[in-house]
Amino acid sequence: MSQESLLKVEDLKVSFHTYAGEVQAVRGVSFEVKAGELLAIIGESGCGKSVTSRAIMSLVKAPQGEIKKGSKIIYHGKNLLEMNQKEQRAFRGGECSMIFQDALVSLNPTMKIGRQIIENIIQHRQISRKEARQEAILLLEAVGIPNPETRIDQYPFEFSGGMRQRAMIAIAIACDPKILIADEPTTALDVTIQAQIMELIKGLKDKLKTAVILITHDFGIVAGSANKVAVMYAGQIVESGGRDEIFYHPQHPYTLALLGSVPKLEWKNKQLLHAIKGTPPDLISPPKGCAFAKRCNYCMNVCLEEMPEITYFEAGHHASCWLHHKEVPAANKKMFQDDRKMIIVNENDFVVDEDQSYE
Amino acid sequence: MNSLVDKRFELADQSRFDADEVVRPNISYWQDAWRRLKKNKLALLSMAVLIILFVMSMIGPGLSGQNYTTLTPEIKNLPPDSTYWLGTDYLGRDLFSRLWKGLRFSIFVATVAATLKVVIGCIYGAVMAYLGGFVDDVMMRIVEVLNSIPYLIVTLIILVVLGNGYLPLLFALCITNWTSTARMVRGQILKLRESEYIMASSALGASTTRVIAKHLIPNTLSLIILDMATSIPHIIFDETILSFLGIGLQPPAFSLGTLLSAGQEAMAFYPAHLLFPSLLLCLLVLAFNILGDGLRDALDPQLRD
Amino acid sequence: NGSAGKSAGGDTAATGQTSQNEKKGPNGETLASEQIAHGQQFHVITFDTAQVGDSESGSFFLATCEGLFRENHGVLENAGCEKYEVSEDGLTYTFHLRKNKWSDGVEVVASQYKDTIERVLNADLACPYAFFTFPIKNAEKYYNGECDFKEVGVEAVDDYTLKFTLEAPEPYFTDKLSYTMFNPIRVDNIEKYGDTYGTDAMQILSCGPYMVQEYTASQSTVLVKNPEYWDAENVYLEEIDLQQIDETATQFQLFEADQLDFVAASGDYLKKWDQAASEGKCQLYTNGDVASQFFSFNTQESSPSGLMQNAKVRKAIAYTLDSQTFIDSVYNSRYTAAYGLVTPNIKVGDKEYRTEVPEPIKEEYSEYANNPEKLKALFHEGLKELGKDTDNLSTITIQFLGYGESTIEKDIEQYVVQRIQDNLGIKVNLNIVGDFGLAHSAQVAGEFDMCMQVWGADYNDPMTFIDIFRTGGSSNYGKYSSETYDKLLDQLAKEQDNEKRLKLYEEAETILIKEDVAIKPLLYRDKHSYINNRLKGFQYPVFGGKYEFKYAYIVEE
Amino acid sequence: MSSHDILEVKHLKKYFGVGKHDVLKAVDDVSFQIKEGETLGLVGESGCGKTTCGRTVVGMYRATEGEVYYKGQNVHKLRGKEKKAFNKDVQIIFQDPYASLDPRMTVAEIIGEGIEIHGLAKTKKEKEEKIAHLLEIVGLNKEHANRFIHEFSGGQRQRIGIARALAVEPKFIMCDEPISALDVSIQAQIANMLIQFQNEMKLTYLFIAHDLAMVKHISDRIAVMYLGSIVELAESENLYQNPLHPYTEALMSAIPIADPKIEDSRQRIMLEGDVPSPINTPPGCKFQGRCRKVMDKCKCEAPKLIEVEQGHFVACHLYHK
Amino acid sequence: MAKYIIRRLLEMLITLFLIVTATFFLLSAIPGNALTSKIAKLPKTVQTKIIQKYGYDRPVIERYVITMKGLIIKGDFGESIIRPGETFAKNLKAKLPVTIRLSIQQILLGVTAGILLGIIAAMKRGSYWDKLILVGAMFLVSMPSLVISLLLQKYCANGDILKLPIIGWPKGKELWLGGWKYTILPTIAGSCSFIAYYSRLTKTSMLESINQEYTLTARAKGLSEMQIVKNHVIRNSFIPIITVLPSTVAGILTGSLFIERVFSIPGMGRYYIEAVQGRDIPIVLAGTTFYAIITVITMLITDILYGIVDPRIKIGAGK
Ligand SMILES: Nc1ncnc2c1ncn2[C@@H]1O[C@H](COP(=O)(O)OP(=O)(O)OP(=O)(O)O)[C@@H](O)[C@H]1O
Ligand SMILES: Nc1ncnc2c1ncn2[C@@H]1O[C@H](COP(=O)(O)OP(=O)(O)OP(=O)(O)O)[C@@H](O)[C@H]1O
Ligand SMILES: [Mg+2]
Ligand SMILES: [Mg+2]
Repeated sequence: MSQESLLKVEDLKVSFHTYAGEVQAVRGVSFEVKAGELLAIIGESGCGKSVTSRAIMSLVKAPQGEIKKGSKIIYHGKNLLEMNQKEQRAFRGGECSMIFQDALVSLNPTMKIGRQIIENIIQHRQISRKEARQEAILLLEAVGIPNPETRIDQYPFEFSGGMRQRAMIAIAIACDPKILIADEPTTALDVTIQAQIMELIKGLKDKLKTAVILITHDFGIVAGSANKVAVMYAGQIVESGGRDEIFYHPQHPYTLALLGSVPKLEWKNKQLLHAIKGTPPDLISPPKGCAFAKRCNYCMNVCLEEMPEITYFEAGHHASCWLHHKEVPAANKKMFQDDRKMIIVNENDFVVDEDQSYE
Repeated sequence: MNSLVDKRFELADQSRFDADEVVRPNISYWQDAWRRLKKNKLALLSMAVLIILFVMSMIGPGLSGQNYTTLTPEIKNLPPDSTYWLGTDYLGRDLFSRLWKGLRFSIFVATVAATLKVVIGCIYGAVMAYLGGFVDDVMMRIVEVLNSIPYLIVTLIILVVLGNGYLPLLFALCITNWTSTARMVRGQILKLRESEYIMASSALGASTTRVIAKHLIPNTLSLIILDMATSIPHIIFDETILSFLGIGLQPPAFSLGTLLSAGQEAMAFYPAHLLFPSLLLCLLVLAFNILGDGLRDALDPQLRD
Repeated sequence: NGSAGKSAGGDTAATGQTSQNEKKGPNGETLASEQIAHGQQFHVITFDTAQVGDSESGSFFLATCEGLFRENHGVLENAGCEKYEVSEDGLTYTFHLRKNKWSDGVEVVASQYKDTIERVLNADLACPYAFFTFPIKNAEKYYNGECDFKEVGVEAVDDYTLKFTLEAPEPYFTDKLSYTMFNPIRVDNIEKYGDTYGTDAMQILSCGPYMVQEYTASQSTVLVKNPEYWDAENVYLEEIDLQQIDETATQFQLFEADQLDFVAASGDYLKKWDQAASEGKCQLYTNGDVASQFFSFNTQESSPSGLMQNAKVRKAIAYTLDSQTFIDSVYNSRYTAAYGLVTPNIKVGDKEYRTEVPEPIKEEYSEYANNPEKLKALFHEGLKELGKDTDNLSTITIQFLGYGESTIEKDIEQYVVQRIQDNLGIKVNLNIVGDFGLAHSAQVAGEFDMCMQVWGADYNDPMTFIDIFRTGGSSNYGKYSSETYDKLLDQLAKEQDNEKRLKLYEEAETILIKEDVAIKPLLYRDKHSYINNRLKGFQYPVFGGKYEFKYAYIVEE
Repeated sequence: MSSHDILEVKHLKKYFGVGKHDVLKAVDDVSFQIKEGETLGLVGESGCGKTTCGRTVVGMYRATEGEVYYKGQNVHKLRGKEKKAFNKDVQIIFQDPYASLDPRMTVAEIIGEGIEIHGLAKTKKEKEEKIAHLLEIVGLNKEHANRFIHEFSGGQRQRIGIARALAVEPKFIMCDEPISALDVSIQAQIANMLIQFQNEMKLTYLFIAHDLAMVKHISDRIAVMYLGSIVELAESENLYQNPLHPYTEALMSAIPIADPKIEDSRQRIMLEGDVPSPINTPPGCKFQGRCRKVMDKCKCEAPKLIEVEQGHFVACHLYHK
Repeated sequence: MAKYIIRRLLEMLITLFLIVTATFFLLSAIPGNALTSKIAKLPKTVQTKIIQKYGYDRPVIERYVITMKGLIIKGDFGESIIRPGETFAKNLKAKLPVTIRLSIQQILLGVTAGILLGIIAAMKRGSYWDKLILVGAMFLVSMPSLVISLLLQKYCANGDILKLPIIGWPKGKELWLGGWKYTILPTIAGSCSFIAYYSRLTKTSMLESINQEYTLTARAKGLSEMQIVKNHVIRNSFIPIITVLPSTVAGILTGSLFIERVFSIPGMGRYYIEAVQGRDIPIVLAGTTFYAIITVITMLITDILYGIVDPRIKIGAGK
């Protein structure tokens, strides 16, 4: 899979200027996606997932929001942030499209569904309104909406939650985008509907070779669909790697803790979960060391003082944690590994070499 | 160096951490609103203007040392000079003092009428929302009826029945205005009643009075203040219109509206008699309007950030 | 009908004048080619003559109708009648009518005058000025349904002879007859419009100098010359354009721009345009009006202060304010200061009452003017008589019921208060009611110590004023009652000799104002208007209507 | 019906009038019992009536029909003192930590409200101590007492909500999706807290959620709701191992599991379509439109909830003998 | 829909009945009316006859019954006391067109200009345009319409700048479509406050729409700012604007009072106020009812408009 990456985000930094100070929502995020690949970005609320995705779509609103200098979003070798308005518009909706979290508020309530789809088609493709309408009907059918011919002339409020989300997807895929960003596409939906939507997105990725960036905070969804996973915390990617590496061999205490927070079916009823104490830091004054330090069970003095370096493991797996530093006492590492064994019961299903960093 | 390294990688003392730290400043809703208002330069300016106007309305009448109630026709319609800073009016009264005195009445009438309106509207709206059902329907219908009768006639009738004077005027001004407050309060209370924190409170066994005093009122207060701020300029205008029609205050009491109407008659010869009251009225209403806008922005919970 | 030019412009050829430049005015002036006057819309209340009681509606009928008489420069001229005779006993009036036509060509005949009387006396119509006909024999009886119309003293002897028989002699009967409501009517026309008759100027058939060409309520009226009018050759104006203009400022703006030919003085415009008139930029018209403004005192013991039943108290209060100073101060000397009740212009026979009889208290005023000591002394005297004397006059409060609609009117009453307070040191509580109905009911209820009252003459005889204060009179708000006064009134009703009547009126006025001080005269209203230099012959009659267009013409400037 | 039942719900119905003629049957003939010290989980898709059911059970809504007995007393008929005692015993934790706390109050005021109402502290100092203690047990500290809630994160707010409920020392808590709005890491915090308090204070929970994994972890028994009715009720382990109702089956198979191995090998039962509107539902089984195993009978007759095994109830014609 | 309108109309009838009754008794409660001034000077015999003619010798209840009967049978409240023979209906015919034209022109100018300015301000938010519009609107809204009218008359009529008639109104054939020059100043004077009000309202509600998520979606489609405003923002921001329209319409009818007075326009406002001030009871009753009808109908129209602009609101379907 040494294919060239389609979109590359380098050192993305986004800040919001509010009364209380500058909120550093994204603090140097880098990742890349390849065609036909699904990258899941996972993290807690407020960690900067949405801001990252909006930055890619250049939807960060000035004057409050600011993408810092030095940030790069490279698509086909060109930095999106340096493109002019027109090129950016052609990219948005044409090359890259987005599914928003809450379809209820993301669809224009006073515009018919059909028009909202057609609008996108006409914007980016040289076809007539009539053809676009045909296209829209096909799209609605493709996303599994029954009776698309009548549904196309209905308003969003006449759709159920799941159908609205599907209509959102129809809008997003209307111009066969190369990249699809799905920002928590199923959060507002029921599990049964969620399953349907996820099937749909996976299907797209496989059939059209679209690169998908899936933003979520549900490990279950990631487990079922992602190729690669990036774990975000307090505006930074703390760990990133292939799906299985992340699930069976997490190298960052935060990832491990997240996995431990989800009750496992095989666990005993009412057994205490491996909860993480406290709350994520306020990004107005992010800690100078590791952002997770204060909630971390393996926190060392250095964690509070200095930002950890990135440690690279096998096959693109990397994590930013001081635990992987050469000089860290073995006892500390052992503590982490023991906990991991306890939480990830079937760790051994997935065999990799012992924690060796490949620097 | 080794020992140094060791220290760095020693486990930190977890008991020192407060993982639930709250770094944002601790400010109440009102402090926050005030902060936001402070950012709005125009609103601050208009607040300053209002304070100046208010102070002037208090000290202004005495400032030039001239009598503003005694008619001295011998000196009527004088141009501005060092004794009569803005000249005298058509009956020889000091215009400068009258202007501020008139302003005082206007401000007084408007604030008191706005307060009355808000109080009546709140009580009525709250009763509507609280009793609900049939009572609500009937009371709503009354509001509707009142809304459909042109306010001028209601005012006229009240002034005619009760005579011209402060109290009838205040009464008339608020009776035609309170319905909007009542609707607003009703809507807000109905909304609040459905809100989970009110439910939580009643689940704790809170009495109705407690719910009203601790939850409903504090959460409606900002809207009420806003309502009051925005209705003051309206009431000032209404009062002007009434004075203009000759059914406002009766002498010797007077307001900006009275001055305006007298000034309009003298406009062709003594434009100043119209100009100054108009300017002052504009300034007053403008300041109230801008402040009202500023308050709207400051109090809007949606904009909170 | 319809021979007059339609558009305003040079359609004057329609009048048949061959050479316009040759046409001369009554005094030999060169007439302008365009004979159009521009005025203010009359606030006509009704177009039914039977209902008319106000001068605005009266103006309309002066222009469009011809009654028996028409006022020209203050003198009644025969108009609808060519001549008339009065019997020795003053009970029978015989009128010989002139040949005249309605605008639809129908002759004006005596029975149409009789129809008028019948209609006015129809109680169902409730005509306000029906009582003007009550001197006619049996008229009041018929009005109250107590007799047949046949018994009423009006008779159309033939088409051109009309006879009235009176109940008792009334010296000013012909004056009353000049009123709009006595104008002839066309019953056929009235029946044609039924219920809606009187609501639209277009319904009116004209027998006067002008007729209606266009009418829009509260906006504009266009009157054009009536070719059927008997005196049409002496009518010069081809058209009268009337437009409603509410604001004084606008009126003067238009007047200045020559878009309005006449305008009534007001406020500060007075000085400016008096000046202009003196420079010959416009014509100034001044004349007395027949309205009198005064304060009435509540002579009842039950007055709020309980002091007003004493004449000295009343006098002390009344004399604090000099009428002349008052109008000079607050009205820019606009009106005439009053020291009596009856206005100038009111006549007894052919003599003007006010020139014959001096105002009762004019001289006495100077004794008290600016003499607070004397006034206070008088006041104390009065209090003593009441047994209510006190050293501290400031404990006394009297109730002053004012009436005023505009800010200025209200402010002016303040001045009165100020004078009384400054001179007597008592307190005056001013209660200004801006609503006529309320003011009236307060007046009737006697909720005042003194109140502002205005009275406009109904007919040209002092009786119209003197009669108000008869015991039990409906507008005698102060409930003034004096046997001597009432006796004088009874005497007057019988008296026919004008000299004697003058004396009796003088006596009554003196008792009322000087001795009993039941009222305090303030001012006589007057007419003070500016007329464009090009409009000549335009008149402001004393009675019946505000404007008289018949004799008007436009001269070349 | 056993003497241990702290709460008994009998044929509870709650209808809302919508529009002029329509009724929305939010809760339609629901019966169950909760034993003292037990946790009953209530799961189901959004809009199926979980909240309404919970609120009617604790007396916040009046029931359209049916009764609820708390310790033998009919909840909807309580007045005065009894009502007050009931309010002290029965508390609620809400789903939305943002909407359920009064934004104009400080944390101390919010938590102290119940203490004041029920006079649980004699002096001001005692009250303050109580509040400090409550804050401590929910993992916050004293300094937070004078802050306004908008400065707190969702998890912190939810903990304040829990502290408010605990302040009156209740016996029974209706938890209406207390963790759904929270982040994964925080969910575990709250869940732990609830489990811990139950053990310490012998609390009984009605635990409403739609996250089956969490419900299963916390509950002793689980009731599955669909469109206002309970379709299946069983011991949580039992329900997981052996779901009987086709809807439960589909639900189970749809839950994403945070384990790639399992996810990769899983066979999902895809349900067609969305949850139908609860207004004017057709006769028969409410699940008929989406059911894989639909039979003719389902279209005319609504299945009753019957016990097919010991403690395992299901409402489906498939299991009717 | 038809059923809904019928139901609303029936409800309106009840409201109107209440209004008429309330007004009737209020007016009756006040001592004196137009009759008082009319008969004040007349002798007693004539006074009685006139009082009888207008029925004021009867008890209030009886008068009320008679009034209501007359209303139902003749659809009128009887003839004016001040102007004998005249009825409200007749005046309505003459004066309504004037008022309607004035109102329509004021609303058209005021609301459209206001909305346009509001859109500009919202689109160029933060720019000088925005500030200019904001300040201008604030000034206009703070200036009494009387002062505006007088200024206009002074500087725009017969003046050096413009030669427009100071007063007057088109009549006759020009009633509806001619005589534009007469209508310019009154229209401007009357619409100033609307321009101000609507520009502010539009801006606020536009900004609200712009901040909604669906605008983000539109932006994500690559639409330009213009397209976004045109296709997505405007319609949604019209919803709050529609809410205030009925009060605008109702306000403009009574609010034209000054304009009508200053410009000598023979409209309803002046007529009604005169009747109220003179307490010409039949006319006041009729006028009040008339205004109430207009208010109620505009409310109905608003509700229908709501349904058109906002598809989520199904009129006639419950709450
Ligand atoms: N317009 C804005 N103004 C100020 N701060 C903002 C703005 N938008 C986002 N933020 C801040 O940026 C941070 C990251 O927000 P973001 O929306 O990316 O979170 P997220 O990871 O998507 O969370 P969620 O899971 O809740 O969607 C948050 O702390 C948020 O408060
Ligand atoms: N006050 C109300 N008036 C009318 N309908 C209501 C009311 N409250 C709830 N409903 C309706 O009743 C049904 C059940 O609502 P409820 O809130 O109980 O569902 P829920 O299962 O709690 O859903 P969620 O998972 O979204 O919280 C829904 O269709 C809802 O629209
Ligand atoms: Mg997000
Ligand atoms: Mg719920």
